[in-house]
Amino acid sequence: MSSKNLLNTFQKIGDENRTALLTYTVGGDPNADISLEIFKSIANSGADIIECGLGHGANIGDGGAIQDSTYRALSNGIKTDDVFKIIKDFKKEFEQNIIIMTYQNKIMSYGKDNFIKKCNESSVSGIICVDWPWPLNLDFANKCKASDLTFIQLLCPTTSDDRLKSILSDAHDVVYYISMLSTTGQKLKVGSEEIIKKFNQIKSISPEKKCIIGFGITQDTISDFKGTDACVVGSELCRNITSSINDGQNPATKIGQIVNDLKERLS
Amino acid sequence: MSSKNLLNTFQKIGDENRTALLTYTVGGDPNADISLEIFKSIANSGADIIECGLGHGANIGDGGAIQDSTYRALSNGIKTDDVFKIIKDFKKEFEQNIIIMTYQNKIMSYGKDNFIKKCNESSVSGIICVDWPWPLNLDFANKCKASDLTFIQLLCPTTSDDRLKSILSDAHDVVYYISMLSTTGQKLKVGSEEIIKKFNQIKSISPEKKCIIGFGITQDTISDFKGTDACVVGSELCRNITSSINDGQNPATKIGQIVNDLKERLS
Amino acid sequence: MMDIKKGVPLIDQHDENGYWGGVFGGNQIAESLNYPIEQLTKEFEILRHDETFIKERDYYFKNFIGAPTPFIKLENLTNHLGGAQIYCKLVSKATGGAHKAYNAVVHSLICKRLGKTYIGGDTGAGYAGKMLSMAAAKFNLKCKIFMGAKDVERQSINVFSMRSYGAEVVPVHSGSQTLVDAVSECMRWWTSENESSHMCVGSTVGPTIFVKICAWSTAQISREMKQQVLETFGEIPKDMKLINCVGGGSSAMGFWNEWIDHDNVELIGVEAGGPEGSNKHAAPLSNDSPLGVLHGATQYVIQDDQGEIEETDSISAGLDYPGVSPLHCFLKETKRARYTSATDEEALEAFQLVSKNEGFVSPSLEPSHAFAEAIKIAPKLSKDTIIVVDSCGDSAKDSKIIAERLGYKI
Amino acid sequence: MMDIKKGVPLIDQHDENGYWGGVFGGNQIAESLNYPIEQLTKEFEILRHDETFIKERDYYFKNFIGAPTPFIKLENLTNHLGGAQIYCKLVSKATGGAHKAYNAVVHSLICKRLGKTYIGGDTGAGYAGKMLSMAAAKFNLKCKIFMGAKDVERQSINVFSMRSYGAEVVPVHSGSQTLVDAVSECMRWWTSENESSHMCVGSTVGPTIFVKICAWSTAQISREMKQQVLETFGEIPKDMKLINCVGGGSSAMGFWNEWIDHDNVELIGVEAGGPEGSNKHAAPLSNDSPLGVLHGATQYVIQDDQGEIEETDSISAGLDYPGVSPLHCFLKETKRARYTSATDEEALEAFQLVSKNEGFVSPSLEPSHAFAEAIKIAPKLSKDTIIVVDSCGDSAKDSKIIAERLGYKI
Ligand SMILES: Cc1ncc(COP(=O)(O)O)c(C=O)c1O
Ligand SMILES: Cc1ncc(COP(=O)(O)O)c(C=O)c1O
Repeated sequence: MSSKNLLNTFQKIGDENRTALLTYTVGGDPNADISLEIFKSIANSGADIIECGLGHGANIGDGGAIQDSTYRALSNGIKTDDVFKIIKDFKKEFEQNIIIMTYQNKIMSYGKDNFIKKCNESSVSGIICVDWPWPLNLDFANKCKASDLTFIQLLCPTTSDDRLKSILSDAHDVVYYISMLSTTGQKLKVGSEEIIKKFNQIKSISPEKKCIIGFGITQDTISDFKGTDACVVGSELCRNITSSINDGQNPATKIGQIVNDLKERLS
Repeated sequence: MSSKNLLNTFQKIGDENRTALLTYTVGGDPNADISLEIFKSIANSGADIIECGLGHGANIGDGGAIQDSTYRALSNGIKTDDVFKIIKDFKKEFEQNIIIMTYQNKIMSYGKDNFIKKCNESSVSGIICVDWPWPLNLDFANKCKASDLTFIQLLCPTTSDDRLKSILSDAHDVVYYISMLSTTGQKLKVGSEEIIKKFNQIKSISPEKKCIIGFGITQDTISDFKGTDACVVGSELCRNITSSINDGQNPATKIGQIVNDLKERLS
Repeated sequence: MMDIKKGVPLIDQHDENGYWGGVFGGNQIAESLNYPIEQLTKEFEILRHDETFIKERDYYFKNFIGAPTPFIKLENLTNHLGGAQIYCKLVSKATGGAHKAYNAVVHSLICKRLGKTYIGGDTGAGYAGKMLSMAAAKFNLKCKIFMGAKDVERQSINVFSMRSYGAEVVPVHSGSQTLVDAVSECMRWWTSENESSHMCVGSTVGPTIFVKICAWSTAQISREMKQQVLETFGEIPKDMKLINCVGGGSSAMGFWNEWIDHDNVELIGVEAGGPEGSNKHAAPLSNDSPLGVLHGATQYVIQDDQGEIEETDSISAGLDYPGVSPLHCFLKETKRARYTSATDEEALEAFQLVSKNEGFVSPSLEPSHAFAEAIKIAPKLSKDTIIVVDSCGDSAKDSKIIAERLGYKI
Repeated sequence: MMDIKKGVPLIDQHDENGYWGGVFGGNQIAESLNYPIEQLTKEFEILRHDETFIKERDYYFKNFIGAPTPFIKLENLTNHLGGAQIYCKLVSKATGGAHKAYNAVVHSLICKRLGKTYIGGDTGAGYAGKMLSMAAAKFNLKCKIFMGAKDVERQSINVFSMRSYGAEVVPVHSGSQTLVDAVSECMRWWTSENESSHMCVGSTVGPTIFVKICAWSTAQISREMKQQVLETFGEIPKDMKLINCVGGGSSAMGFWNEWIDHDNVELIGVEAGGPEGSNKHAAPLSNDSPLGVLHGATQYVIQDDQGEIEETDSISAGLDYPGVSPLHCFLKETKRARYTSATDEEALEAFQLVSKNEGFVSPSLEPSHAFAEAIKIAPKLSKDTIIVVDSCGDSAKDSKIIAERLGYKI
C-alpha cells in the first residue's frame, strides 16, 4: 500500500466526480475484535478511506466523544501493536486505505523508525499527527516519504497565507484542512461556504494535492461538502459507538448504517 | 445589721478562740426557694457568716464550680432583686451576717446608691467586689461605710508590701486574703504555712482588722487554718450543689452535712 | 465635656487610674492581677522608649509580618460605584492574613523581656490566636489559646494553624461560646498563671495597659499608610474618610492612630449589625449601649437590665463581641469618630462586589463590614473625596461560611 | 554535550524551534494553535523590552502582589538542626499565598495588550487558578479555570476564592482528574477559543512561549532575593544552596533565575516522591523518566511503554504532575541543578518541624518537600553553608489534608 496508492485512490474518486468519504474511529475501541468488526462494517458501507485513531490519554486535540473512545480502548489494554494488528487483519480482506491519526508521544515512545516500519508491515497508507506541526515534523515526514508513507500536513483557518504556501510546498500528496478552531467533535461553528472558500484557496495554490476537510462534519452537514476532495466524519461515529455500547448493542451495526447514510448524503 | 455588727460577730468568735467558718454559695442557685433553703441549712449547720454570690456571667474570677452555679441561677432567671429578697427572707429568721460577693457590673447596672440602699434594706453586712480593686473602689467603699456597710478589701500573695499597707490603712474592719493566685475552686497550690505567714503579716500591720482567708479551702485542708480569724469554703459547696441536683436530691441536705463537717474540722 | 488633646498620643490621654475621659478603661481586675499588670505597665513604658526594642519590633514587622502592606486604589470599584475615589490598605497581606500579627509580635517580645516562657491569649475569628501562636513558635514560647467553642467550629482553618504552630487551643464552652467567653477564660487562666506566664489580649480591650500595647502595635498600619498617602497624593487629601470595622477595635485604632489630629480626615467605624431583623447586634457604639464593666475595663457594652452581657450574633466571628475598646468609646464621646453598623447580608454583598471587581482584595467578613459602608456612601460623594478602607483580614478563614451562604459548591 | 551559556538569560537559550539544548521544549501543538502562539511570541518579545509594560508589571508586583516578599533567617530551625545556616524566602506572602501570582499578573496584562477579554488557565493546587481569577477580576477579564475533579475536592479553599472572584471553575473528570488533565483540557479549550481568548499556563510547562513567560514572571523572586542576600551578607556567600520544590517548575525557575551564572550557588530541586512505598512518584527528573511530548513540549515525562502518561500520586496537588519544565530538563542535563525527591511523609514531617519552630513560615505541602531536603542535608553541612529554602506557598489551602493526616481535630 504505497503512498502512490493513496493518491491513486483519491484520483480515482476525483475522476468519478465524487467526494471521498473518510471515517475516523479509534483503533481498539472498545476492544480489538469489535474494533476490527467496526472497520469492516465501515468498509462494507462504502467509506472510501479509513482513519484509524491511535489514541493518547493526554491528547490536547480531542473533544469528549473521541476522548471517550480513546479512554475505552486504553483502559481495555489496547496497545500500539494491537492497533497495528487490527489494521493488518483488516487489510487482509479489504482494499480501503488506512490512515493512522495519532499524537507525537505515541510515535516517540514506539520509536520513529520502528513506527514507520510497522506502518509498512501493516499496509498503512498515511499518518496524521495532531501535535506535530510543520516545520517541526519535516524530518519525520521525510522519513515517511522515504518509506512510501504519506505524512499528511494539517492546515487550519488561522494558518497564514505565507505559512499555507510553505506547508503546501513541503506537503506530500494529501493535506488535511481543519475546518474550524476547535477540538474534534464540536458543532460546526463556521459556515460551510467559508470552509469551501479556504479549500478552494488551498486547491488554487496546489491543485495537484488532495485536501481532506475535517472537524465538525456530521450527517446534518456533510452534504454541504459535495464537490470537495474529501471529508471526514469522526466524533459522530465515536458518539454512536458509545451509545450502542451503553444500549448493549453491537456498534458495528449502527456504524454501518450511519456510514451508509453519510455516503448517500455525500453523493 | 450594721457594719459594727459584722465586726462584733468576728470579735465574739475571736473571743471564743474560734476561727470563723464562712461559706460561699451563689444566691438563687438553682432557684430562689432552694437557695434560701440552702442558706438556712448552712446557718443551721453552724456557719458563722454567709457569703452570698451575686453571680455575673462574664466574670473573670470564678472557676468552673462557681461558674456552673452562676449560670444555673442566671438561666433560671434570677435577678439582683431576687437575691436581695432571698437574703431578706433569710434574715427574717437568722442572725448570721450576710456578705454579698459580686462583680462590678452588677453594682453599676443596679446603680451604686441603689445597691447600697438595697443592701441596707436586706440587712446585708458587707460587700466583696472581685473586680473592683483598691484604690479604684475607694469612692464606693466610702459610700458603703457611710451607709454602715463593710466594704471588704482584697489582698493576695503578690500584693506588694507598700500596697498591702496602703490597702489596710484604707480598709474597713474586715479584709479578705486570697490564698493563692488562682480563680476560685482550684486546688490549693501553696502550702498552708505560707498562707498563714502572710496572714500573720497582715495581722501584724493591722491587728485590729479581721482577715478572712479564702480560695482553695476544702474539707481536706480547712483544719490547717485553725487559729486564723476566718476562712471560707465556696467551690466545694457549689460543686456539691451541682452533684446533688444531678442526682435528683435536695442540695440543702448535702450542704448542711458538709458545713457540719467543716465546722467540726475547724474546731 | 470630654476633649481630645492634640499632640498627645491617644493611648496616653488617660488619667492616672487608666481612664480615658475620666470614664473609659481602667483596671477593674481581681487583686491577683494587680501585680503583673503593674509590672507590665512599667516594662512597657520602658520598652516603648527603648531604641533596641523599637528596632527589634521594626525588624520583625518588616521581615516577618511583611510591612509595609500595600496601599492601592480600587479603580474598578470606584468606577462601579461612581462618586468618591476608593482606596484600600491591604492589611490582610500581613503575615497570617490580618492586623493581629502586630500585637502578637509585640506581646511576644515583651513576654521574652519579662523573662516569661509561656504566653496565652484569646481569639475570636482565630486571627489573634493564629498570630500569637505563630509569634510564639518563632520566639520559643509555649502558647495557649482560648477560643469559644462556637468559633473553634466556624473558624477551623485558623485553629488548624494554631495547632500546627504547636499551640494548645482551649475551646471555651461557657456562655455564648464566643469571643467574650474566650477573653473571660483567658483572664481566669492568667489570674492563676501570671507568675510564669504573660497574657496577650487580642484587641484594644481589657485593662488599660492591654489597650495601650495593642493600639501601639497596630499603629504601624497608619504610620506606614501616612507615608503611602503622601507618596500617592503628594499631600494629605482635603477630604478623606477612613473606614474600618470595629469589633474590639484594634484594627481601627491602628488605622486611625496617626490621623487623630487631622481634623479633615473623617474616621468611620463599622460595627456588626448581625443578621437582618435580628436584635443581636454586636454594635454597642452605634446602638448606644449603656456603660458597663467588662474584662476589666469600663466601656459601652451590650447588656440587659441586670448587667448581664447579652448574646450577640454576627456572621463575622471577629466582630462578635459585646463590648468595645475604651478608646473607641472615647472617640465616640468626643465625636472624633462616627460609628455605624452593617448587617450580615450587607457584609456578604460587599464581599462579593469587592471580590468580583478587585481580585487582589479578598476581605474576610470583618472588613467586608467596612466595605459595606464604603459602598453605601461612595456613590453620594464627590470625586474629590478619598475613601480608604482597611481590608484588615483575608477571606480564606471564612471560605466555609461564605461558600455556604452564597451557595457555592466547594 | 549540552551547555549553558553564561550571560544569556536561560529562557533565551533555546534554538529557533524553541528547543533548549536542541531537545527540550518546542511547540508540539495542533496547527490551530500555531497562529495564537506566534502572535503571543511576537507580542511578548515586544513587551519584555517595553518600559511602560515593565513599569506596569512592577507596579502590580509591588502594590498588589506585595513585592518584595521577606527574606529571613530561620534561627530556631538552624539551631535545631545544627549545621548549615537556614534562610527562607517567604514567597508565600505574595498576595494570594504563592508565587503563582507573578505569572497570573503578567498573563493578564498581556491578555489586555492583545485586546482579548477572556482568559483561561489550568490549576492543580488551585493557586495558579486563584491568582489568575484574582488578576482577571482586577483587570476586568472574564476567566475560566480548568481543574482536575480530584483537586477541586482536595483544594476546596482555593476553589472558593476562584468562585468568589467570579471565575468559572471547570472540574475536569477525565484521566487521573488532576493537573495533567486540567492542562490538557485547558489547551483544548484554547484551541477552540483562541481568537477571543488568551491562555495562561500555570507553570513553566507547555509550548516554549508559555515556559518563557512564566519563568520571566517568577524571576521576580530571585531578582529581589539577590538584593536581599547582598543586604544580609554584604556579598554573595561562598557556599550557598537554593532548595526549591519542583512540580512544573515555575517556582524553582523564579527562585534560581538570577543565580544560574553563579557557579558557587548550588541549585537543588525537590520533586514529589509520593506516599512511602508507592511507585506513583511525581518525580520525572530524579527518577530518570524517559523523554516524551506532553502538553506541546518535549520533556522527561512519567509514562509507560506505550507513551501513555502514568498516574502519579502526591499529597501535594501542586507537585502532582507527570512532566516537568523543559528548563529543568535542560538544567538537569547540563548538571547545573541537581534533583531529588521527598516522600509525602517526609514533607508532612518537615511541615510540622518548620511550623513548630518558625511560626511565621507556614509552608504549604509543596514547599514542605523543599524543607524536607533542607532538613536532610543541613545537619551534615558546615556552619558556613547557607541554605535558602523557597517557601513558595501558604499552608491554609492544605489545612484539611494536613489536619486529617496529623489527626488534629479541626
Ligand atoms: C480580620 C479581623 N478584623 C477585625 C477584627 C475585629 O477585631 P478588632 O476590632 O480588634 O480589629 C478581627 C478579630 O478577630 C479580625 O480577625
Ligand atoms: C505553592 C506551590 N508550590 C509549588 C507548586 C508547583 O508548581 P511549580 O513547580 O510550577 O512551582 C505549586 C503548584 O500549584 C504551588 O501551588
